[in-house]
Amino acid sequence: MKMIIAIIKPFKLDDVRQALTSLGVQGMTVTEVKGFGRQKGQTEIYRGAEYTVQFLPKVKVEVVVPDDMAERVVEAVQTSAKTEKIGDGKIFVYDIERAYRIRTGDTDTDAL
Amino acid sequence: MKMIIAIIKPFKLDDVRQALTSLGVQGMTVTEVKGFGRQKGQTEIYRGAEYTVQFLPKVKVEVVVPDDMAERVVEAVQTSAKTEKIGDGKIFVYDIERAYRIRTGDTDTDAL
Amino acid sequence: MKMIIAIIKPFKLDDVRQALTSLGVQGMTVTEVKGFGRQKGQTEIYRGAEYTVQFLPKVKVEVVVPDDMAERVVEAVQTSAKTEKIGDGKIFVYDIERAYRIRTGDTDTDAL
Amino acid sequence: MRSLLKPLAPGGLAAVLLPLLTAVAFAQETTVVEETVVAAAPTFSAGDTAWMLTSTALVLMMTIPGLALFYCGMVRKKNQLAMAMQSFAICCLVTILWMIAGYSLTFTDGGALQTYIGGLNRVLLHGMAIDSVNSLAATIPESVFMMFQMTFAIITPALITGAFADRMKFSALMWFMAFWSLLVYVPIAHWVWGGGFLGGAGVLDFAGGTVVHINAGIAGLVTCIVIGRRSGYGSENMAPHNLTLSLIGASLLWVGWFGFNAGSAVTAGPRAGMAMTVTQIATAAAALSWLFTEWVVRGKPSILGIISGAVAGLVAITPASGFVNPTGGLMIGLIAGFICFAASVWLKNALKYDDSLDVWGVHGVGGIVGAILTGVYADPAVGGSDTAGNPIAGLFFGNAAQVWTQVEGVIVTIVYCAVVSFILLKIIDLIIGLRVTQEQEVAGLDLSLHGEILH
Amino acid sequence: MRSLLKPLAPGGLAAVLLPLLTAVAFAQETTVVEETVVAAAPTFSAGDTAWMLTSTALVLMMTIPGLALFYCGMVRKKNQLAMAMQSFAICCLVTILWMIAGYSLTFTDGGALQTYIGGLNRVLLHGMAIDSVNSLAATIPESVFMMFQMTFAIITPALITGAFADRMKFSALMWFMAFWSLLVYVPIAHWVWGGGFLGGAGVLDFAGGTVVHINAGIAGLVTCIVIGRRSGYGSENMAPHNLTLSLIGASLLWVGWFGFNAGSAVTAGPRAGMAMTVTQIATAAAALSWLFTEWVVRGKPSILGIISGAVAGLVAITPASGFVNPTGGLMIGLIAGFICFAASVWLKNALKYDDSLDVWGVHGVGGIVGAILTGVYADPAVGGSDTAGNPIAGLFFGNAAQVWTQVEGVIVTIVYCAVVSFILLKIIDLIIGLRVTQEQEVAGLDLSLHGEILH
Amino acid sequence: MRSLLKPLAPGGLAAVLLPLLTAVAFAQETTVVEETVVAAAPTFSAGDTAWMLTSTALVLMMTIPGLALFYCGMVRKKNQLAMAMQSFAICCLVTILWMIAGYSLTFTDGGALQTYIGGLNRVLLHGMAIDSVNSLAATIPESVFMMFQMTFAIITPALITGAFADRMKFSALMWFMAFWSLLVYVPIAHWVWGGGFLGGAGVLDFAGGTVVHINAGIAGLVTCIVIGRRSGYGSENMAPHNLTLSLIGASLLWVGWFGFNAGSAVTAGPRAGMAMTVTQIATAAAALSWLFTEWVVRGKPSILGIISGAVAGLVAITPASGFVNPTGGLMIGLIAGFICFAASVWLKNALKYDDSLDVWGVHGVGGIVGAILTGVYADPAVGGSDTAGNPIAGLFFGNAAQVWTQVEGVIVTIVYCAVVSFILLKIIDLIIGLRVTQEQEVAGLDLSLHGEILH
Ligand SMILES: Nc1ncnc2c1ncn2[C@@H]1O[C@H](COP(=O)(O)OP(=O)(O)O)[C@@H](O)[C@H]1O
Ligand SMILES: Nc1ncnc2c1ncn2[C@@H]1O[C@H](COP(=O)(O)OP(=O)(O)O)[C@@H](O)[C@H]1O
Ligand SMILES: Nc1ncnc2c1ncn2[C@@H]1O[C@H](COP(=O)(O)OP(=O)(O)O)[C@@H](O)[C@H]1O
Repeated sequence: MKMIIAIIKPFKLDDVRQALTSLGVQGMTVTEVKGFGRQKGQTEIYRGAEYTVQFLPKVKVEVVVPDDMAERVVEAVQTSAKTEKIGDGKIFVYDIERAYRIRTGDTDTDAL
Repeated sequence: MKMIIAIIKPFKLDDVRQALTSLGVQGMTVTEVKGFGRQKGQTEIYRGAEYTVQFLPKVKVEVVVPDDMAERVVEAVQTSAKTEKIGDGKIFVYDIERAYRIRTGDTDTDAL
Repeated sequence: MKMIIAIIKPFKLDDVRQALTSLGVQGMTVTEVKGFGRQKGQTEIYRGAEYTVQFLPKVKVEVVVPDDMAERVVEAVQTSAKTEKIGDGKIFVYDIERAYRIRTGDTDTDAL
Repeated sequence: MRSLLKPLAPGGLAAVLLPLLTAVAFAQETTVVEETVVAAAPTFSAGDTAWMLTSTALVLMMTIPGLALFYCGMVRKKNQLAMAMQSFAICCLVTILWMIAGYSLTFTDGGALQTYIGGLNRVLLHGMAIDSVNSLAATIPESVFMMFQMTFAIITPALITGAFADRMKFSALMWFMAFWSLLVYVPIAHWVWGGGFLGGAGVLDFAGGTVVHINAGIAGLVTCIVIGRRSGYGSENMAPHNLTLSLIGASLLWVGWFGFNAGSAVTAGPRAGMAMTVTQIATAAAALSWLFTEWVVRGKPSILGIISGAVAGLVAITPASGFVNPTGGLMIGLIAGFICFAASVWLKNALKYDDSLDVWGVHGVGGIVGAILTGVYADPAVGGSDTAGNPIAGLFFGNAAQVWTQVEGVIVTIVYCAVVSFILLKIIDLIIGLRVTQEQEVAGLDLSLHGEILH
Repeated sequence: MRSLLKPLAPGGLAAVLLPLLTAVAFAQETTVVEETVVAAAPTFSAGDTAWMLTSTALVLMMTIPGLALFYCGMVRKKNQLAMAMQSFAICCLVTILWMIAGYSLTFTDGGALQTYIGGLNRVLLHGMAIDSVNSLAATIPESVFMMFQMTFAIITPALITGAFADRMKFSALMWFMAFWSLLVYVPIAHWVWGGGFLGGAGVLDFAGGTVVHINAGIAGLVTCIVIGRRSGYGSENMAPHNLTLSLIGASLLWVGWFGFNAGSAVTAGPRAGMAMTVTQIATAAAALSWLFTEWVVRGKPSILGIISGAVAGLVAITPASGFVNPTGGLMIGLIAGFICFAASVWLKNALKYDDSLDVWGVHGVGGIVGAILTGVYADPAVGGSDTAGNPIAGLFFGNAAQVWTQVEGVIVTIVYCAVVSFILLKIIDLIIGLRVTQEQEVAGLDLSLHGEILH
Repeated sequence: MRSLLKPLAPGGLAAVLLPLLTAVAFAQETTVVEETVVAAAPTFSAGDTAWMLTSTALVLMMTIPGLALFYCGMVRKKNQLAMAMQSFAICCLVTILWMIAGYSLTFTDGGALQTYIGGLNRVLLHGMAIDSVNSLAATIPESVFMMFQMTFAIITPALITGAFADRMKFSALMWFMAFWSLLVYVPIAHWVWGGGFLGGAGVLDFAGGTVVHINAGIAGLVTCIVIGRRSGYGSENMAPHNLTLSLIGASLLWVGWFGFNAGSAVTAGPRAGMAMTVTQIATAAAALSWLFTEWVVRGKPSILGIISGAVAGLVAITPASGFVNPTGGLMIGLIAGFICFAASVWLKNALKYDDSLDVWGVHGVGGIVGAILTGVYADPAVGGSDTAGNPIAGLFFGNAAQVWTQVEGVIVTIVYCAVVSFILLKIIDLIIGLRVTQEQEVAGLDLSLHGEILH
């Protein structure tokens, strides 16, 4: 199985979720994160001080899928998360050895 | 070493923590996440609108352990996080190449 | 490419970010997490009850870099996050198979 | 059976309330005009009226948003909206009940039954003309007196909600509060203030130590025992989720309490001034007393401690506020702060009931301490004489008997309130069930009962 | 062109306001002394003055922090500071405009134009000496009357901001509100209360159902249509981010409304008492009416529902509060709660305008319901007689004509307000643009307009 | 040595306070009766009393929850409870101290020492009978006057806490505030209002520009310099964590300030009305002045800016509020908004002291601006004449000398307050230490001092 991690713009979450479910993905896990990258944050002002918000709000989507779906999932995220503006985010893929479903004890692709 | 990621129901966190410490696990890292899966969210209502909370609050536990402990850790999480209701969550396991303890510079299993 | 995960003390985030950017790292993703480890939490008191905060606030930094940079990144985090007090945190390293930049479709080291 | 009746809950409440209201409303429509014949135009004091209008606003502010915030900051995040909702909903519900019958049964002449209950003269406020006067407040319009008293009838049931936080069904809550207001609050208020037997027996309760606080405290204790502990009690962390909200709430309670206590003078004169003074002193003394006790005993002075102490002081001075001098206020505060700390921290832990937000520990115990100490510190230089011309004095001013009168008042209230509350709870439990399901409780009442969460 | 003018926005506002102020300020400096010649020392009532000082504070509290909280809890997290900011900024802006010209144009004699607009006697409060009196409030100093009325002029534009939440430029908002206050609020207030043609025609509006609520409701509806829907409307989750804040806000609105309605008696007497009574009853009735309707229709009683209902009740009783008896208050509340529910939930969804926080659904519709029902329930036993000696009565008290008078008042207000608001918006849109960019909207107004966020 | 004494802190405070209280309390018990002999029954004005009771509630609300919220929203999340706690604890502490000695030393006749300090007549409020009167407020009960003044004594030290936010030990804070109240606030209040030499010299300070604001501002500046900067100052992001809380706080300060300024008329009459008017105008003007300055200079109008400006305006108008006309109020507001902006943004950055929440920049500087401009804009048509029959006039009304009198008052206050505050701080630092450890500071005061956090 593959873990696909996508760091995306928060307002794109719904689009990504829909793109994935229409591929047949049954579950995913989402975390609010802060991203630092080429996209520069906006400036906060504050009595006597002014500083740039270095970290911008992003959303991290983690989804584990069988090896043969990985490619399609990456493409679906690519398409649905793109705004073509700087800061759209990244996708990282790596290998997962084992997966378990806690409720039933199912393992590996059965667990997803 | 293995990274074990468990996505569990928030109110099970304390049970999981206890199960792991009683195995001798010394540390872990916990994140509040939102999960999407078979378990369906409840409905929020709101003047003129009604929508389902797609994402349910979950907790992600990350723990890195030596290879030989991995199996036992997975079992401990299985047992302690189970309610046998839908939405109990998943466990994912993968390989970690290197680990370091920042304070001392210890590496690999010494660092855990 | 390597994923480097660093669990650090929150007030060290800025130092770590600077250390990494001065190495030429272009981006990273940060999550607020709660850590459980050797460092013991402080005690919260509350009418008729007293309990120890088991989980301490930590920050997780995730950064993906080309293989040849991994070593230097680990060192930079080591140095910049260290206070030499218990609870300084951990660094975990593992392999990433593929990376994509959503905006452009660039892959692997070009995507970072 | 419960599940069959469950869907009836909202419909049931609505079905009972709305048509009833509509019917009687129209019935009254035609008669209200003829009622406005009043003997002679009374002369109101604009100054007194100004202060009582203000006091009414202040006491309403105690419940919404004061109490709503005080309580909602103390529960877990997932229940905060539901907690605040309860105070708000009770405010609405009791307003209507007070209009329909509460005021009349409490503050009008009950004729032969006057010892036990008031009359029906003012049902639906029928006959309360624009210039009517209630003899209990001769210098202000009756409408203002009725409104001022309404705010007391509102806050009392709202106080109870802290005891069973995080686990009662909203429908059960509404039914319980509706009946409790009419069957417990109304008679006890009549007994003490409306011409009933407790006031007649000389029980001193200036602003509601017995009627409001002991009453709410006992009802809370009974309810939390009947409904049982929160699931996870003792194992899960149930610390207050946002004490800033509670601190705002406690502050608004404090400020609003000036309306409660100084307003109970029903005039803008020296008695109101002295009541305000002793209220302030007792509150500060109790807050410091709790804070320092905790600091010494547990090592840290907590926010929850100082605000709890302040509320304990406010509660304890309430019955005494028109009768004691500043020194009396100081002593009552110091004692109440310490005793309520002990009740909320040690007693509760020892007996293992889950009075979630310490309604019994603070309002019940604080009310009892205050009621009894009123019998100790009442100073005739402040309180003057009763209608029979006897000075209103406590133990320290030569009248030891007053202590016993006070104790009697406390016992009557405790027994009556406990019994009726218990019966009411059992009946409601039987018919629609008191408690949410385990699943709803774990998910949090905000989402499961009201479909709303904090984003 | 817009982008060129954009940087001018703050400078423009400042450039217009500050020098103007400074200039006229100094001009007046030398003349203010000679003005203080007053016929004979008036005798003020300390009681009435006390109540009106208090009422002024209460009504100010309705806007800041009441309305600011009510609204800011209902928007998404990223816009909450900007939302609260708008009420605060409007409070400051209107204060200065009311001082410069608003008060004078509303409440002084306009001579030949009196039917349509007041005079310039009190521009910059010129001539308002310490013991001046306005004949509309004979027992209190003019300064107090001016201040009380100022708080109404403040809240009205602030109410509008809910309709176009999350998408208007702050500079556009300031320009719009400045002109709207002077060109819409001031004339309508003059027509109804200042001696203009609507009051003269017998339109009843005790505390501002027409002047404040219908006016704000219509302006809100027009604005939200002109400016368009929020981006993401219908697809993104736009549920209120923190209903605890909204509940505090609604509570402070409720408490403050005692100043609004009972204060509108301008005396601390029986009429204020009765106004407070009917306000309380109508509010509670409307809150329950909305709550139960929602509970039955949608299955859950929501926090947003009960507080919306309460505000709907407050709005609807406003025009009626000095004229109806408690039964009238009850009926108005029950009806308003239901109708405003329908307007905010069904009507809005059917017509697909994005009145974000239901300014039209609650204030517009509630104000219309209240205005018309005032013509139904007005009871001469409460409202007495008009200056011509005719009893102030509604349909149920034998005067069916009053209903039509009320409807006329409503129509005049709607038409005038809609037309002028529309023109104003179009002009501002042309010159500096009304709406933020799509990017700013997605990032949230807190950061993009004010450079501040919640940490 | 410090570490040995540290555990004594709570015990020490308690050990000093409680037995002292108890002892004197009982001592007084027996004597209070005989004191109640009052010459002739005074005639109180119910209207004035109503307004002063209300004003007292309003000014208390300024500190809790007003100031508590204003400050707690501006610090970082990990210190918010501790910040709010400080205002609450000071409220309790000063209440008791004011009762014990503060009131007596400020407002009773000091005999031979009257120029410098009041007498001991009212220690523990001994002899303040229910119908006593203080000659400074002839129409209301002394209890009300004492309470009203207490709320001023409470807010002044609470204001200081903003300057050293996030780093002082709670025990040190309590000791400092206890002594500061008695050794700095009490004498200065006596000098200006209680019959001391500043009031005698003709210094004008209607509601506390000097006594309250300059005093707190200077104490804040001294404290933040003595205690040093926050660790991480200049490198870590210390932006306000929740400006919604600060906006609520600022709003409640504004509303409550009507009690502060209009209440300082001590009657419900035209002077109160005019004071309310100029307060409103100056506040709005200063808020806009700060907002527009910031908008032009820094490109964005911020929430922190508008609320800071409003508070600056409230501060600056305070000394002037009973003496100037509306135009004067407008000018004072415009000037104060701009100067306080400069002080808080430019001056602070230039000199690099860490006055965390700008107590000096807003209250110190604003108070000085207000005090001096009172000498410029005082208008005899508003302020009338002094006891010697001379019109109370400023520079623009022909009395240039008043400016210098004002400056003298400012200088005396600054010097006395700075010196005594400095000595107090050094002594406390020596004995128990002022500052928390670096570790506590990084962990946040909420958890490390009070054992509580936001969940
Ligand atoms: N090397 C990296 N490792 C981990 N996360 C990264 C890395 N580079 C970027 N990110 C994440 O991706 C987000 C977007 O990156 P950014 O450089 O701003 O724009 P773009 O994706 O268009 O190149 C960042 O905010 C950060 O969260
Ligand atoms: N393929 C997946 N990848 C990552 N996380 C997943 C995946 N499937 C499920 N999850 C996580 O596990 C949680 C539980 O899954 P769900 O399908 O609701 O129930 P169950 O675990 O009982 O099958 C989800 O809320 C989500 O956080
Ligand atoms: N085995 C582990 N797996 C994942 N995270 C860990 C593990 N051990 C420690 N951590 C994380 O590292 C943090 C610091 O660890 P701790 O044992 O307190 O101190 P130190 O790093 O100095 O040994 C913990 O709070 C936790 O977040």
